[in-house]
Amino acid sequence: MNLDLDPAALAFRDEVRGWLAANAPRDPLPSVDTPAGDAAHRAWEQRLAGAVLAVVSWPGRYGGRAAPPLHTLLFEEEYHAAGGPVRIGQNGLFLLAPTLLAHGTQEQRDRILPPMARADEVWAQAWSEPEAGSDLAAIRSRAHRTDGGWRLSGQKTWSSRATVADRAFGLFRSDPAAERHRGLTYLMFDLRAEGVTVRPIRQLDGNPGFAEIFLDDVFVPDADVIGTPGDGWRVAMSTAGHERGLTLRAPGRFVAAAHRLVSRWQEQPDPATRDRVVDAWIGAQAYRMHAFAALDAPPTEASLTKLFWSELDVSLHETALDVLGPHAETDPSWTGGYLFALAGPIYAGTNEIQRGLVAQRVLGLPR
Amino acid sequence: MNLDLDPAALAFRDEVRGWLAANAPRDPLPSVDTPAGDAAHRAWEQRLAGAVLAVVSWPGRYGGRAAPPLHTLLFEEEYHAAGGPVRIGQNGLFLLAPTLLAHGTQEQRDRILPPMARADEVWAQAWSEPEAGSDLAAIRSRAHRTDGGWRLSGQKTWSSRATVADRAFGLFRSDPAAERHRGLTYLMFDLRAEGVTVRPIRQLDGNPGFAEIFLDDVFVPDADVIGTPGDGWRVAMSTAGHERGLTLRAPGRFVAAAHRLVSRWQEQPDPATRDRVVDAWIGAQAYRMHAFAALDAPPTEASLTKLFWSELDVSLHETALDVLGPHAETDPSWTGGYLFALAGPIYAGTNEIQRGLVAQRVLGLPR
Amino acid sequence: MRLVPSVEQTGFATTLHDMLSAARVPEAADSWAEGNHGPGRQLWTQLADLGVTALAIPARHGGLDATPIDLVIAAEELGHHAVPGPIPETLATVPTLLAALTETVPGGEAERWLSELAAGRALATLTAPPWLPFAVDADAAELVLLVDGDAVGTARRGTVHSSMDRTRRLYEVESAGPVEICPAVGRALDLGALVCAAQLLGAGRALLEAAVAHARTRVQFGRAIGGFQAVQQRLADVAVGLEFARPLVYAAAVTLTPRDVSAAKVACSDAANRAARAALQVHGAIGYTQEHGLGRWVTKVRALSLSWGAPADHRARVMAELTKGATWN
Amino acid sequence: MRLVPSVEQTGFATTLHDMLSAARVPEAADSWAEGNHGPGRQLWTQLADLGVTALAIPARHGGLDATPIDLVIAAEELGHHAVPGPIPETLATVPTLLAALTETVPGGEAERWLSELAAGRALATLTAPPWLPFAVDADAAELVLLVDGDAVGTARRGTVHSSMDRTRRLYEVESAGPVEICPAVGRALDLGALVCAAQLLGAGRALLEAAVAHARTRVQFGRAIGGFQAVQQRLADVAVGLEFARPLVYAAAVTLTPRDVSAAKVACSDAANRAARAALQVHGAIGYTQEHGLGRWVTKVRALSLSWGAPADHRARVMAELTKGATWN
Repeated sequence: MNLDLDPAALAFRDEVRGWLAANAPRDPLPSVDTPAGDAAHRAWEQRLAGAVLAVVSWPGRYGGRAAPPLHTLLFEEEYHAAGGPVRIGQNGLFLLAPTLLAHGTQEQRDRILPPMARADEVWAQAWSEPEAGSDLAAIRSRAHRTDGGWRLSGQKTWSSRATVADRAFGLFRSDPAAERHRGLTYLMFDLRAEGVTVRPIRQLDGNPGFAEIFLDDVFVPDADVIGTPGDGWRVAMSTAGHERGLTLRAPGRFVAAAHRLVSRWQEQPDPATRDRVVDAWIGAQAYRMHAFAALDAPPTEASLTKLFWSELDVSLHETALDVLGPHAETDPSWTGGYLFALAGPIYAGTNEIQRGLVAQRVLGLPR
Repeated sequence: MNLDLDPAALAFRDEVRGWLAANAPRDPLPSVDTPAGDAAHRAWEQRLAGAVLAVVSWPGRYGGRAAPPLHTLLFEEEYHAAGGPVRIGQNGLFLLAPTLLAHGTQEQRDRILPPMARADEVWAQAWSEPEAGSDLAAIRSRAHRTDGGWRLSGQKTWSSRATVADRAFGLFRSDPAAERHRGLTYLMFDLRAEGVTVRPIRQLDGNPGFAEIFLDDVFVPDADVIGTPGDGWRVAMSTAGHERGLTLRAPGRFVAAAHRLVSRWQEQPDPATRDRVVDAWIGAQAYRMHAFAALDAPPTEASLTKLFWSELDVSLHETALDVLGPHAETDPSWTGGYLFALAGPIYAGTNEIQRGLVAQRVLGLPR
Repeated sequence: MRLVPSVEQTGFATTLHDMLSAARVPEAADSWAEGNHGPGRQLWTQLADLGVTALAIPARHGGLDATPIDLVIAAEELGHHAVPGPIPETLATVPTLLAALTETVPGGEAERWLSELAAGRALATLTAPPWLPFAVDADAAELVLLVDGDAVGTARRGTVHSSMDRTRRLYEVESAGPVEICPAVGRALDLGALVCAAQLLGAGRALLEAAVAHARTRVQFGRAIGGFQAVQQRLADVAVGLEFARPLVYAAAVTLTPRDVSAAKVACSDAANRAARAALQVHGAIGYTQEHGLGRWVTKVRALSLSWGAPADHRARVMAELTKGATWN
Repeated sequence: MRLVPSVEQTGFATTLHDMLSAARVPEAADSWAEGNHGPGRQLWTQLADLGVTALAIPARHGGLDATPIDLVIAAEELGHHAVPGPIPETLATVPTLLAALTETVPGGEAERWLSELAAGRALATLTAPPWLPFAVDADAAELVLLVDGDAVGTARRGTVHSSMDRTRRLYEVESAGPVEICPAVGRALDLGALVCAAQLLGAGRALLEAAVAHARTRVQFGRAIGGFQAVQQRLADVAVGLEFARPLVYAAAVTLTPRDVSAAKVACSDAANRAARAALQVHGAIGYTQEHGLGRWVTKVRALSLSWGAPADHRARVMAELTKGATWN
């Protein structure tokens, strides 16, 4: 397709493509959730940051180049096409940073964003709790007021990257008398602080992925509250939109996967699987065109987007396994992708909840 | 497959196959919901009855041959394989008759079943009402007590065959003070009685199919109440099971359709549609084997069966349309079958309701 | 590159929607189905008054020289209202063929037909196997063409077939005169398939709107059925399908490549058929009646998805394009 | 023809279920995954004590000469408990091959191996491309065969691959001795595929049971999630899929035709994978952890559905059988 890009966009894309061709690792890095992988991924992020490519959309003072959203999409396409490594800083970059840019103080932005961009500080998210899966408002972890700050107690779970990260962010109940969405405060805390215990959770295939975080009277200074105490729900919702929507699941990721699938199909073209391979490509292309269209349109309900990419990811990988047939079982790139895809319809609000939100918010059906 | 049939079953199957080969109409009869079709279908039923094949499972005194359930399955397989006409009497044969055999008086059986078997009397069902679609308990049509019988008033709808039928059966609210499932009475009435108006409803493709029945103070004698007055819900539920289950959707029907689909595919074998054609055949075969297994097993929840055949019917016909491609649009046998299939997940209790019943009754999930 | 309509284009869609909402389309469609094209032709005159029939026609032949984006915006609205008639044929394919023929054979019949079409005085239809084995509504069209490879000529009606969509009568045709070689056949058919995709998108949207409206008012088991999770989950999936089919239509209107046109046709067929099944299921038996009118969309969606290249044809073409070694942008 | 288990067969399934429920299968599977086969072999000894390993072995070699129906009943229960080890290989395919070889080569090694297998003292595995490109658990098996066309011989282990199912280690193998021509290869592989189908059916049932149990107790938004319609609708579909896959397994056990075995394998793969997705979705994140144990079935179901002939292979075979002009009964 003739993307009809303006000269600046074309120049940017060429720069990214060229830089990745010269710099992206040839071989996969070790798993990001291992010590070796942690170091390798941080080193990679520093190289990206050195080329001012870690966070192209951010203002220059935080490590970006204030590029327009189109450039972010182009960057992601090139990054995934080049098979770039998992972004170890993704929780911070795509979840916390937008919240800080919207609700943080200038002091917080200046203190937190630059080391985040260089992966000097890696962030974990601490949203879920054992009894509050998709029901985020059922949070029980507590923040008690104390001199100059807060003391956190409780348990968080399904925290991605927590085994290797430096810091984490999440919601805590600061007013135990308030119900559900009220009385929650958005706080950042140090994963190496006294009173914090991190326990890794192995995924169903035996690989590490998430972790539990136990908090026992952990001190957090007032400077690490985002927004107003008690107003955490509203603050968090802006981040939740980002999680469901584009930023964690860039179209380039699916386009790259669809192209790999088409190439694999072409090695032994079986007409019986052709249409499903085509559908995977069409789905990725639809998601991509939707993202391009969104640059010129009012924001779409994030639930629509989350439903689309998460179901696309599962069907794309199921198709890949069927294309590979008995050889799929021994191909960790596709089986790993398949298992990862299965988590998509679950996390960041299950797809059942997202469909309810679409029905009620987009279609206007009764609650 | 070696069906391993006993000699009696083999002899029966051969008899049916031979008789149908000699007697089944070569060309389709006119639509059953037209006067010409009405006459042709009644004549056909009389020939079937003459060969004692109309109702093989019924006792001899009503026109059957007391054949075991296996023979009914075999009859249906042969009937559909031979492309036998729609059974004009199906509402009576498959819905009312089981109810009469379970709950009717001997007088009712002797009076009603023999002419039903010969299609001298054709029956329509009168279950639904405009405000009571899948919510059968919301029935508003009334039965007022009067000397020696009842007077019926109200409106019934989605009544199949009502434009050509002689009589109808349905539930009426005999105790207006009772709530929902209580206070309903199961009654039979004459469609040509004073006060009855039948208005045909055209289906979405313009063909006739259903009718509305308006009842204005229609007299019904006590002899035409089935079971105890006020106990109609319980009486009807036995029939509802039959409607959802096997009797209206014999496996032979789907097996015959799947074979037609395989044959059509074979004319221009496109590998891209092969797997879906195979899945249609597997589905029909699964339904068939399930029915054979059911002969030796305790009864299955009828909702499971209804869900399976209705979704199978839709996907089988969608597959057929895709196999035919642009020529499907002008092939009324497949497009008609497709539109008919679309009604399957709706009538006799929508599939949403059936899934709820499976979840609650079979799986034991909370109501 | 813009993949969303401009303010002017959105305004045009609204104007069209308002006109069609007031124009008694269901009655016109019913007459059309019975072979009385009068009310339908009046509707087409109204469409011509708004410029719809002139969109794809060059200015020098009385047309508007509009972009394919304008065309898909109009087509989506025609699909939204289930307007009867040979829409991709009259709005896109035949004008494109004729315009190309005026270049190779100046001063011929093609010029006159372009003016007639632009003014809404004529309808056009065609066959172009394998995508279009039949000429739809050839009894209503003043101009019937037969496309065979890159040869184009006029045709006369032969055997007629009925469709499950009562408003569509499908004609076999035979050649009725000399043929011309036309270099624009590929583009003309792609534009037709794209217009058909946009019609499907609009019809899918109408089906979703009808289902939502019904679900908000229909009470069963003591509450509006739109409050039941089973209904909400299903309609949400329909909304997702339509939301992500639309950008493919706009992208194909920008590029007009075979790959992108086919992707749009596949996605719109799937999304619209999913909408049809869900709408019918949510309506229950009432939607199954001719009287209710939902069937106008249900039957049209299935007919259009099989026409202008069935989904299998377009999927095959997407794969052919993807694997022929071109870049993947 | 009986397509439902007899009272004795149901009793056998219950006995097996009770034994496996008490036998700490999850711990044995975890050890197996880490390469320690001890607890798993103890489990297999218990299975042998119940006669499971002797089912497909002729009485003259110490076996039970049981019917394929007995075999699928046992296999369903092994799948239900996600027992580790080369199940179709040891229970069905290798015994069938060996029994046929004892006819052509009496007094050979095959007889000894049959006794070992019947007694549960040996496990067996094999490769048989294209259905089985790898020999599963060849590190745990005393007997490793290589089937190539109708030639059968012993094999030695080569490169090992890991599976998404942690308990399965997949070995490339190479020939390790002379080969014999075996007339029973087709039947032996069909029996293996059928046993695999039955395992999938049992695993699907376990996944549905786990999802139902979780849905009844897990509270979200103030109520047990099993009361939500979205959960109920999905689990009902799973129940339908399993309900209608089972008769195909029994029918294939009666006929052992390629067509019926392939239909059973396709239906059980689909039903079990649908159960896996639904179970994972109902469990949410907890099901995604190794600790919870649901993943033992989720990963095994996907691995087994790709093994013993992937769904595409079996669908191709069903169509080949349907269109080769045989009768359709």
